Amino acid sequence: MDYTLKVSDLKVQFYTRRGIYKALNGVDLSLMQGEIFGVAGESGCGKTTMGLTIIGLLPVNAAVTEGKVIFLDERDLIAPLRKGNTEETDKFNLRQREAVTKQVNKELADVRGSRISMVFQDPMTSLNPVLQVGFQIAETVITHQPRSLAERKLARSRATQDDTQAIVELLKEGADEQAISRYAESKGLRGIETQVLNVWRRNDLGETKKEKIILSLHSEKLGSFERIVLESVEKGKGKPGWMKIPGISRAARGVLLREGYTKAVELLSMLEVPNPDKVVRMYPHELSGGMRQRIVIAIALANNPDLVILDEPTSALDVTVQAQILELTRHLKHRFNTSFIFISHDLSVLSEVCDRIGIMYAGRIVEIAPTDVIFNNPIHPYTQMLMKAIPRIEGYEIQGVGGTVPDMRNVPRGCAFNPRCPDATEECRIKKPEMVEVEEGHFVAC
Amino acid sequence: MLIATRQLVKHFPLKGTGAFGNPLMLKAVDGVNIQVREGEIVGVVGESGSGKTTLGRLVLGLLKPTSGQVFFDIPDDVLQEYDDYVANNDLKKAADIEKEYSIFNKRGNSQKEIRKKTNIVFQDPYSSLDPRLNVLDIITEPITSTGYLRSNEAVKRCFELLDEVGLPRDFAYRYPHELSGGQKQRVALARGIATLPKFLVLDEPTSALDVSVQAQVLALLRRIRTSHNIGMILITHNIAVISYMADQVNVMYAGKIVETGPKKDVILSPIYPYNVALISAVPGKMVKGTKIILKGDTPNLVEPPPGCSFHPRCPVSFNMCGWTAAEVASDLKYLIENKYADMFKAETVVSTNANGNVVIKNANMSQILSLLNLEKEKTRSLAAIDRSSESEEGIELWLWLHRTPEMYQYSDRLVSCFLYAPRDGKSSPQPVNSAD
Amino acid sequence: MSEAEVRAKRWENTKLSLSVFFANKAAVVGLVIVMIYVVIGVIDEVYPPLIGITSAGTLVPNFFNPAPSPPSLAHLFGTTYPGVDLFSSIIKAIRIDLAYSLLVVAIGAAVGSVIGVISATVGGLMDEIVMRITDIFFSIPYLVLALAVGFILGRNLLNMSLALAIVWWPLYARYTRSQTLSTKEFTFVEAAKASGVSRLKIMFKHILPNTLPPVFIQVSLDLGSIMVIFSTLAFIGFITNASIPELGYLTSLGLSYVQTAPWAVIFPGVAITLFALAVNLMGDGLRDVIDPRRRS
Amino acid sequence: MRLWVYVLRRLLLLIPTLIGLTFIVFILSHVSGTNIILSEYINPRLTGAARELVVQKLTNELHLNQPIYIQYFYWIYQVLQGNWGVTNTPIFSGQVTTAITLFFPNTIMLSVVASILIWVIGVPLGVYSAVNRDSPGDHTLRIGSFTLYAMPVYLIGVVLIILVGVYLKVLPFSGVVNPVLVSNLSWYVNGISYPTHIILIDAIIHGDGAVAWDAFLHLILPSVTLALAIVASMIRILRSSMLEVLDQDYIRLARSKGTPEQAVINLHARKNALLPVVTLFGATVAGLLGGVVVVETIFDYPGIGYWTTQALLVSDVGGIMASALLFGLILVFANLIVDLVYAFIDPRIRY
Repeated sequence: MDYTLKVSDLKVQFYTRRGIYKALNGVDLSLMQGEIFGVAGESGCGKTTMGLTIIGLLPVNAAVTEGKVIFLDERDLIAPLRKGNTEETDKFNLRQREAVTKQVNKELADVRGSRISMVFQDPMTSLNPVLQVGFQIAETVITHQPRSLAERKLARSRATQDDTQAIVELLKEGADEQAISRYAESKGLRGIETQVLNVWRRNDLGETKKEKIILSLHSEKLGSFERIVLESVEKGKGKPGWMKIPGISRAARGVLLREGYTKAVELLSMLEVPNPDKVVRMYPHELSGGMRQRIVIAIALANNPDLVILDEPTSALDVTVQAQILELTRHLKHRFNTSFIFISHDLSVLSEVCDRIGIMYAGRIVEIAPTDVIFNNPIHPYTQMLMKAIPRIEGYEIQGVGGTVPDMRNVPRGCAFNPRCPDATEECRIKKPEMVEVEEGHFVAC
Repeated sequence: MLIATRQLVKHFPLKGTGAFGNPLMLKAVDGVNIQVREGEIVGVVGESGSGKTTLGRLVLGLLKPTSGQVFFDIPDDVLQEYDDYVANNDLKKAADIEKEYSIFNKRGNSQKEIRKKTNIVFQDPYSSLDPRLNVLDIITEPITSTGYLRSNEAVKRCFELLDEVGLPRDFAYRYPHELSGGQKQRVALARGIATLPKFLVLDEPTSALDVSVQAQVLALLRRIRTSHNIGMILITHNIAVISYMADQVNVMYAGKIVETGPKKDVILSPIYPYNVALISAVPGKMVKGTKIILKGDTPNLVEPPPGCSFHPRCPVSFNMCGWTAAEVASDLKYLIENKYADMFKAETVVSTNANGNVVIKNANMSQILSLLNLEKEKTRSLAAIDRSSESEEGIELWLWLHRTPEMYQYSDRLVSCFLYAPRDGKSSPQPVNSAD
Repeated sequence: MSEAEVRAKRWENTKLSLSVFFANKAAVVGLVIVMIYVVIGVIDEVYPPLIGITSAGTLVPNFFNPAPSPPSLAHLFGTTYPGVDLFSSIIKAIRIDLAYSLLVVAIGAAVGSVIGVISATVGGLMDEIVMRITDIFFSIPYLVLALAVGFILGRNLLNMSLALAIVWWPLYARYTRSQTLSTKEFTFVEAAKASGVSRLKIMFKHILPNTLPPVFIQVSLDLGSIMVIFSTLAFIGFITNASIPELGYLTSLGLSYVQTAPWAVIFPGVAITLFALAVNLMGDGLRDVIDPRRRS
Repeated sequence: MRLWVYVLRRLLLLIPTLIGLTFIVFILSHVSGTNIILSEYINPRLTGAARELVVQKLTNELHLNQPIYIQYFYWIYQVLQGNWGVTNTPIFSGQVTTAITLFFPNTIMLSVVASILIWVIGVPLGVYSAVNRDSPGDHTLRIGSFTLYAMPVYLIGVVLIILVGVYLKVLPFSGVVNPVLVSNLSWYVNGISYPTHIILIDAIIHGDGAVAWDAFLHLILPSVTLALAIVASMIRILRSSMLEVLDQDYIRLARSKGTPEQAVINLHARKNALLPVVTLFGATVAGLLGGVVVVETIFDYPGIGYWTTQALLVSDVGGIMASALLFGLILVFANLIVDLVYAFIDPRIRY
């Protein structure tokens, strides 16, 4: 299996008036393709900071002092974030930080949303209240893949009745994705295959109805302006000059936006949102928390990214709704070959969906292991105590962890857990423990 | 009985809806009976919007109920008497008992007496401690205001309490913002037990805390319960916490209690369909069973679904659970237009009529019947169809009359589901308009 | 943590608040200017001869030479019509403006906060009525309402203050009400109720101590705006007595000579602007200290 | 709640406000006794028994001998009939309603031009200031807006007069037009232009380019003064609301999906940041109306505000009360419009 992401020795600190908080103190992490990696830890352990660093969304007063985040294509995502931090680590220069933030926003714009995306904790505040949800989904597709939208629509207008007939035949014969796209490619109908497959995979429709819908995906009438816009977008190579004239660019955007809404409806029906064609025209406040979180997930998945960071996606939701979202996450993992980083304070939630889990303490990952292993055979004392503290429905005795979370301004020397650890030795107070592989895939820093 | 509520109801008027006629009402708590014995921890579990927080405040008289009673420290035989009077509609005698035991009838000193014997611990330790008072003032407040001790003794008591909740004595002169979340919650707990109350409401006492701290606070709570024999109502959405702490468990849904009984029954072998799904959905169980994923969200409490309010999401609901013609019609419409689009003509129209029945135009009976047959199991609302008739209007589907479930006894527990209704014929389903 | 550590931590917090304020240079400048104004106001009261004022409280006209003359050693800021020395008049005017603005704010805040607190705690119909009344006051521009009130009461300094207080209290009533309502939302109020604390005691021990400080800060920050409005009213013609020094009135005296003697308008104008600016700058710094979100 | 229910509710809430407003105005005009009202109608040279007779007659006609709440209903009836009393000021004597038709158009012209300036200047500067926080541009804007905010309106006017009118001598700063230019025009009689009473528009209607240009020049300083007085608070509020919005989760989400920075600011942030500014529009109208009184006075601009101060100086009850009522009505309806617009642009209101 290949790596999607490699984080090495990541160190991040926050500048505040009360001092410098060392939020991350050397995080190491490798993420495999198509896996769900869980990150657990208590409040203030730096798990959210880690997620934000990977996607480059740290607030202005945070700085990456060391470390790399290597993405699929050997690209170091946080290179601009490290800029200018090597020397003046304890001085804070707002103007310089703002410049760095702007630089990061610019450099990562093509990665964010298309290859890496993020889902935030509170679905109530993470959608823009004055924009329709369909727009918010469509926007991300228009930003990154305007061409695919143009292709979709043009394919529908170019396809003939015979084409759709042929596709339906293929589907009925049980053809797989490749076969359909090969057919589409050969007929110059790129963009039709996803639409066809998305309809075909819906399970709330009867066979005949699906066929009917697929058969209707041909000879769509296009206005002449629409056609010109779509064809020029299809050719790619940036916007032609005439499309930059204010009024026209708006109209051209409108053409793409309409197709973006259709795509949004497709995405939502995939995420089992009832009445997706009505939902896309709604505003966030008209939807329930679970529904909004689905919208945010739809935004995250719109461009088939390689990595999705889920930051406490279910913490604000009720148990039954949480179960819906967890089910959905499992389902999506099978459907796409996407990697997920699932951040949560709740180990029980992670145990439901994750392939591997990393336990964070004081800005470091102290133990990584496959889910079953970490629950059955935790090695790090912190992990062991954490496991004992979780109340279970079966009603076992639980035990708290003594002591308090360390002050992140002066993290204890050596192993950060040593003041709370019952087995701490003199060595623990001096030497920082390295990550060791104790068994296949089970790493621990103790 | 330490605490007993009878038909407790709280409706909140919705802001901005009273301009024309009656304002819309948010039915937060709708006819709740719960009981707490001395030294017993009674859990109330439910999702957001189930009314559990409102219930906690009603029980202490912090909110005035729309109707219903809360009795404090009422002898079991008197309570039995009261129930009999109410059952026999002997309201005058019932009112006498209410006067004596209801906390809403207490004023002045007798109210203070109750305040001394009861208290509450809130979820958010950040907002439940006055930032302008130090820990000493916070903890001694209930002691002095209820006249439990004189103020010079109160200071001594405060130090004892700090010892008891495991905080150093010099914390007495700290301010809330100088404490961590767990320490604040300990202070809140010390305030809660300052007057050695007989009854304590715990409103999500650990939801704002990390697991490691939560475990400490829960252990402390259990210790306090055993050492002082305090009866508690523990309100939380966290089923694992309830399971760890409670003796009796009440499950709330949409302002009503839907299942109540001993923990081992209600949590470990739930029977109410919502509760079954809820327990199955709890993450991180040792033994992973099949999860029941409910569709949709918790109902809106302004217009809760008729009949059993869980019926629209219920995986096993049947004919009399509360299906309305509109619900049946919309499900049928969806099926006809999508899944069974090939069976029906495009002109098929589904609507409801004045009789409260569903009318289908441009379809024939055999199609409808076969659809009903095929979908009966999957689409629960179709179970509400009793019979069909044909007229010029089209095909008319007659629905069963729906009823609201009561609490039915089922071994040690009470459950509000028709599946567990006694088979005495009284509650068997009645079709609509069956008289004619 | 030991007692000493706690004390050290508290001192650190105080230091932090101070450093937040002093890090904002504009706020410090504002504070200094406000202090200077206050000192001027006080000195003029205590020891007039110090700055060469002989008859406190009135303008000293010079009808032999009524036309404004430019700044000179004898008249630091020049003179305005009718031959009045601007420097000493402005010094006197600052005292008057400050005193009457304080009066407006004090009356407005006292009436407004009492009504606001009562309206928020009693609630129901009473609250609704108070809100409607403040709505009505908000729907008349303060200047017009002040004109009308002043017209009824008669045009002089005291009535002008009353007029402004009348149009100003609804603002504080609204603000206090919303502060009180948000304090009531905190569960410590409910906890006190559950602990058997009486309603009156909850009010005085829990609600007011958390409600009033921000109200008072807001009130003191309004001093600048009030002074501006005060002088505006005077400028329009609210002062009929020709011998009262007031900054707006001084400006209006120089208005007819604006083409030949701009200093007659500029100096009094700058005196007001500087004060209002200083108060606003100071307020901005204070808000940084109070609002934890702006602290980091 | 559907939109029309909201509108209806909002309209119903208008009723108590209107009653309260008229009542306050009425009380103000009647509380100081009957003489002050009668004096408007009686020739001051009339004395003795003849005067008594007239007083008697007027007292009956105006119902001044009735209890005060009865008088209110008579008064409100008169107001609804369009009879707002009489005014006696140096610039106009006669029916209040006539005065309003003469002066109000000028005030509208001034306010409209000033509002346009406020929005055109204020919105981009506020957004710029927030987006480029702590840049030199932001610092300059903040200092500028702070200073403007602290300046009394009249001082802004006076400074502009000194700078532009007196030293540079490029713009006129008194009245609406140079009297020499209009001395012999058929549509300009006794300082009143016809048909709209706004000389700029009238000149355009009559195709008189020179007069129109002159009227335009006369409009610049007053409207700029008025705009500057309000634009400062506009910039400050927009800046802080923009900063707050830029801190929101949904902005982070927009960035996390790779939305270009320009779209983040112009689409996601600005739309939300403008919501509090729309509410501010009501306050802007209030500020405009207050500012109008001062600005018109300084620039001798014959509008409602100028008339109001004139009325104050000669203790003319009709003028003061009429302008209080008029300004009140404008503000009430401006706030109504704000609420409706708000409901329209913020989907959350229409729940």
